[in-house]
Amino acid sequence: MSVAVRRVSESELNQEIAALAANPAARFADLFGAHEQGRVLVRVIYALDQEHRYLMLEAPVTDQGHPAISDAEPAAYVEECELFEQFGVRPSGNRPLNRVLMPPQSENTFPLLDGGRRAAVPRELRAPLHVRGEAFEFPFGPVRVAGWESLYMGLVTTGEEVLDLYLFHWHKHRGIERRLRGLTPERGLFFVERTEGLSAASTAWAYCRAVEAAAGTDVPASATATRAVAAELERIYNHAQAIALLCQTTGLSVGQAQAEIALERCLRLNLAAFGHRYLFGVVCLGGARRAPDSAAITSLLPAAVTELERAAAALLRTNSHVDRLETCGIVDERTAHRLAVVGPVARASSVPIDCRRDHPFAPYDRTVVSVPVGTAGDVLARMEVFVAEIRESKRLILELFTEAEAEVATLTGRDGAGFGWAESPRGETLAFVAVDAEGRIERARLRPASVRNWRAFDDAARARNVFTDVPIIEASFWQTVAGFAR
Amino acid sequence: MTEQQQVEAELHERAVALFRRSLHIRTFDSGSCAVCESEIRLLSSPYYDLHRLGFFFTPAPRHADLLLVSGVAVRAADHALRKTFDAMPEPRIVVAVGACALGSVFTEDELVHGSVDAVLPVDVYVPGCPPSPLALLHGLLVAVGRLEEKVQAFRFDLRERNPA
Amino acid sequence: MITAAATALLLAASLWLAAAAAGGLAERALGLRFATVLSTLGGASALVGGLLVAVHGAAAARTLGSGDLVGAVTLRVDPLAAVFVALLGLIALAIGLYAPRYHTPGGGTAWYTTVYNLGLLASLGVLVAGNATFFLVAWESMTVCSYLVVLRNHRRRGVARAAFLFLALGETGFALIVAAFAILAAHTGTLDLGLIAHRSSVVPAGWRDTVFVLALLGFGFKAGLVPFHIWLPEAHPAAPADGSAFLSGLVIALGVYGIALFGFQLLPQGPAWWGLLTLGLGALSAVVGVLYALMANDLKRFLAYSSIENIGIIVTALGAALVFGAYHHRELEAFLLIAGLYQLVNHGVYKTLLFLETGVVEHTTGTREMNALGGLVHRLPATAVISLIGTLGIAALPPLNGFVSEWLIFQGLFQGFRISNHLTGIVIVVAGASLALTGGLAITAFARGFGIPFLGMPRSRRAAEASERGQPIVGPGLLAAACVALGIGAPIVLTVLDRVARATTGTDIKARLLVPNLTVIPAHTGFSGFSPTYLAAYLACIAIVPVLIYLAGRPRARTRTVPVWDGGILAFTPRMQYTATTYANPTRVTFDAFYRPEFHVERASDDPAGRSGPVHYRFRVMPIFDRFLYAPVIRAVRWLADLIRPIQSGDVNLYLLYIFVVVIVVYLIYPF
Amino acid sequence: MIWFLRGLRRGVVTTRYPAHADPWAEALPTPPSFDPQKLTFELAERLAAACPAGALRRDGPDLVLDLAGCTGCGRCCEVGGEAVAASGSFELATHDRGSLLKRIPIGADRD
Repeated sequence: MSVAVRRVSESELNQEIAALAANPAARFADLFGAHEQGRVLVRVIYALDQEHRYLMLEAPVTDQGHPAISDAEPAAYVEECELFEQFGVRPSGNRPLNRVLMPPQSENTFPLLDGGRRAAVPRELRAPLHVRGEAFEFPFGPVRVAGWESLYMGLVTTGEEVLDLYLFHWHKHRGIERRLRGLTPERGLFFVERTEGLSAASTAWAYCRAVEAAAGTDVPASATATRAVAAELERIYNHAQAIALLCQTTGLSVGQAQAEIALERCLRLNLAAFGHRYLFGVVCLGGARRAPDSAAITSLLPAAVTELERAAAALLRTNSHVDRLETCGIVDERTAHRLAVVGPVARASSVPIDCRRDHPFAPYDRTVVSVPVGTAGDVLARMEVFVAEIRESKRLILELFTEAEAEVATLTGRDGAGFGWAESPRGETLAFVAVDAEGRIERARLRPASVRNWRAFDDAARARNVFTDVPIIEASFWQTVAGFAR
Repeated sequence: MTEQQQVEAELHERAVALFRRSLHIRTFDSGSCAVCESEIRLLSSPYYDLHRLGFFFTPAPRHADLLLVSGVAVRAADHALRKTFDAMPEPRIVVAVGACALGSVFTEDELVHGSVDAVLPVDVYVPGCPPSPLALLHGLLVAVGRLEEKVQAFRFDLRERNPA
Repeated sequence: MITAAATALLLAASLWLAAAAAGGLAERALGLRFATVLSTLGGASALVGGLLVAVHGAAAARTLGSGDLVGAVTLRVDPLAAVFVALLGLIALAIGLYAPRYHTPGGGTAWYTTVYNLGLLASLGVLVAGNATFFLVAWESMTVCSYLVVLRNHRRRGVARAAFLFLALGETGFALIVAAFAILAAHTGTLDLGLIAHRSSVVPAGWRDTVFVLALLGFGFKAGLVPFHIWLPEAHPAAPADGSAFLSGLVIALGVYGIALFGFQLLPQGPAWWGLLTLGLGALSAVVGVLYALMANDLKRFLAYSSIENIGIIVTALGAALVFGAYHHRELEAFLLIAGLYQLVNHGVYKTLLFLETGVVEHTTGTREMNALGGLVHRLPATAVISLIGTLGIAALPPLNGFVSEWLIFQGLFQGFRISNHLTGIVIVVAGASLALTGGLAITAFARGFGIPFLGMPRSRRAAEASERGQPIVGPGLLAAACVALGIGAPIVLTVLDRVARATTGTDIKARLLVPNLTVIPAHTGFSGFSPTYLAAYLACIAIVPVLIYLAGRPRARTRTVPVWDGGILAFTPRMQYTATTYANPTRVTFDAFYRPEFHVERASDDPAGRSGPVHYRFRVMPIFDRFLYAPVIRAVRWLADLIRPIQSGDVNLYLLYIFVVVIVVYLIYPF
Repeated sequence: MIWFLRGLRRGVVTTRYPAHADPWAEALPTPPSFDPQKLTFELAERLAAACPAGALRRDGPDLVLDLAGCTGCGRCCEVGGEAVAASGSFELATHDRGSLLKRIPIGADRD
């Protein structure tokens, strides 16, 4: 558990960021705000993967605007916009901002995190999202394919090639971080699980680790094993889902059916092992509420994974499928670094980051996690990473489930701030929780992997792709809008 | 109920009876956590195969008879939800799916309505977090009148036999 | 009848002359109105005169002055020229009705009115010229007047250059035409066109070939055949709307007249390769014209390229007629001549219409750029309806005029297999196939040319605020009526054109062309046939069916009007519509090798900080003819000019010396 | 690769619901059922406090269960001992929002 917190002044923040941005070993992880004695405190988190630690910079900022972090660190742009929408502070130098969580209907004022309202913003300070010249914007969504999340894609196109892409996630912004304020951490967990339901276990894990870190509580080893089993089961079913969606988008119905059979078997395995198809309610503060059903795991897991692997292997031998995936939606290594993407998206682009290995925590510190890496950065590379990770997750589950128990440690000291992380199916998920003296949440920050990875989606979608490639790329990213818009 | 309303209600009932054989579903995600969407997608998987019951998903609300709404009814999505509903031909059925859509997870605030009722007239409620595909199938069959509701008779008394 | 016709034509000429003189009054509104009324009446007389001659089907000639080699002026109108005269009249009539509302009275307009009416007069002169000298004088006057017409807005950027380009290419063509006439005159010993036609058989074969090629190229410059077409897309946007209409409806048609004059009258019975050469140039022009039309975003440029395409189709038909004539398929020769002339008349009508309506669009919105227009059907309803009729006509959709004539041309070209020489037959059928490609692309091009400006949402503020009040409607409306009449009344048109063809080629195919009562038109006995008249009636009948279904279904269903389904977005914006560029994107991708486009994309999200913002996308088609054909020629001419510049010293004595030397040389050569 | 044969070879997996019940569904999380006789007011308060979704509340003499809010997490079963157990019923769809509110009399069997 190594997080170094460093407090800097507003002017020092700029230099620190510039140094970190120039350092190839430092990876931008998060940027968010908090209230502190009537001021706004900006926190910037960097992951120093090779040194196995996180670095958190804290800088109080004035109302005049904080240093424009995205100047040095482009990946921070979305968080900078979010900071403005939550706290009303904006980068200095009148850098234009996009709307990321608040809809344009809310015009110039919108509710801030503390319930106050932001004064009107001059129009020119908004980054305009529109098309000039001879291309046009093909509106797609928010109501899209049946069973897909609401998301608006403005495909800027010449009629065929995708030149650029505007994503609007605000249709789903539920204000979970607002809602968590003033709740007890236990009650908060209920909303945290529903932030990004498809990674409920890992998001809850990161959140619980943050609360536990704040309280200084140690979690029993058997409970961490249970959490890990749940998180790995989650990874398997999510990757199965991504493979099924890849088949749906390439139009391979039988492949889709086979992957869905495997997916359903994984979900039933979850149900049999933990009593919930999507693993809600497994992770709780201080430990794990349910122990995995060993019989279910030994009998159902190998069969389900074998079924999935067989389907995936057949898909990778099918030319009509592979041809659609190859060289489609490329995220090159430079972009992956520049936008600080995480998870399978990063790993398929030769960025071998995985916080189970780079920032080891129980129970992963007891075992060696192998991290599959692809080099092409295209959809095919991502699918291959999925398949390899399914295999690795199965191995981890079989290694860990025997020691998994439902044990819960009582949380002792209640106030304080803590930072937690976990590897969700979509990549590193982070949580920061500050609890006040009354044991209520003062500020909870959730940063699911989707927040980082959607950022690279438009880059991937516009690199030599046409319209019909966009759903394929979306399936291969397999991010959720819920996670971004939380 | 005025005579006019009565006539309309009868017409609606007769029309809904037509849906027994075949019906097209448009889904709408109004702020779900993506799990309800996942269960809805699985309805068309081989395990549940809702096509065998005469249900089909359609991307166009113009062809849809039933609107399946999941999620908490985020205010920012009102416009889209209303538009989708308006685009559907009458008669139409609205099914709210999942605890969020029923208004029990998130209370009303500046960003969310709390429940889909606040935006659309909901015909059928399907509880569950998430409602499993079987619960969804049950909800759809109740919506078109092919299955009886069970929950009204069920009193959640341990001493009674489970009606199932 | 001929006397009546001659009187009508004389009246037309006088009225135009008067209109030119009255042009000076156009500094005021009343004067402008007076001049245009004269011009309109002149148009009506010319229309009547031309029709009378065409219907009569025989030439009328009159010589003025003495029979000297140069001094005599012979006026003659044969039925072939009469078709062009009638077209000239109709166009002048429509423009005359249009002009007073289009132009604002003032000094520039006064000059313009004078020049334009002189241009009409000169055009009439070309058509009624009975001898080479008068023809050339009229031709040159017509060129100069057209040049001045293009120069109307000379202060605008690019106008002077465009006008100069027109003049330069026109004069180059003129030099070739002069050469052609000079060779003919030298070998036949006369300048009288009738006599030249009689005596042309005495011209040696090699010289005949030279004359034909010179004439084809020379008139090709004026007709806008590829690769001599580059003045059209420059001059049309520069000229005022009615000037463009005059250029496109008439001036380039005169180029076709020149080709027909040489091919059918002055040098009859040429070898087959003349026809094949003509055919090839025509087919090339048609395909290249329509391909560039699809990429043009300026409405007038677009129409200019479409003119190149149409002239290509007409010239293809004439070329095929020459080929069939050379192989002694007299009936097919006459048939294709009829079809080509039909297409020519149609093109004159709908292209004039479209140019005039483009003028309305430009006046009301301030732009011709398609990507700045949109939604005009709600704001300019009459203009939209008239433009739609013209568009349907030019896109060759039944039952309008363009369909009839293009269908006839296809029918004729597919008779290529009747030619004994298989290679020639194949060439003709290939030309037919390329015209089919042209037709398909033309439909796309005009769906775009009408749809982008008139349908959808306005793409600019000016387009949203456009109003039709005070805009000319009658002139274009008359042409729209002509489009319908020329389509539905095809049997009558064909009867008249048959007389023209009989007078020109000596073959009468009326009996085969029109089956009595049924008005069905077979291209060749037993091949195929149809009736535009019945088709129109039939279309009108089936158009009622959906209305009936709607009315029958209405009482039972309650109607609820909701917006178009848009995926639940907040609001459609004009930037969510296909632009003119993207509409043509599939064609651009297919013919990438021909277009060689250059792209330019700017993204704010490429900014190092990764902020999202507007995307700017531009794209340009490489002008391959300008770059690979004209640029080297211009370089060569410049080099040559530099070389001979020392001769032009500016010293008067030196110039006197030059004249002296020339006189000596002439006297030395003359005795031989 | 013939996906057609591959699909056929996999066989039929489709559930026979609603004609026949699906055995695996028994494990699904479901709302709780209560034994009114074993419920006390104190237990009812504890149950209401334990419910993370706020689907349980005491209303006078009754314990009110809002099926719409119940996520089937099972915390009430942990707290309630013998008085509470999963109902096993997932077929809860209804036209009437009101019928999702269930009143369970506390303590006595008043029916």
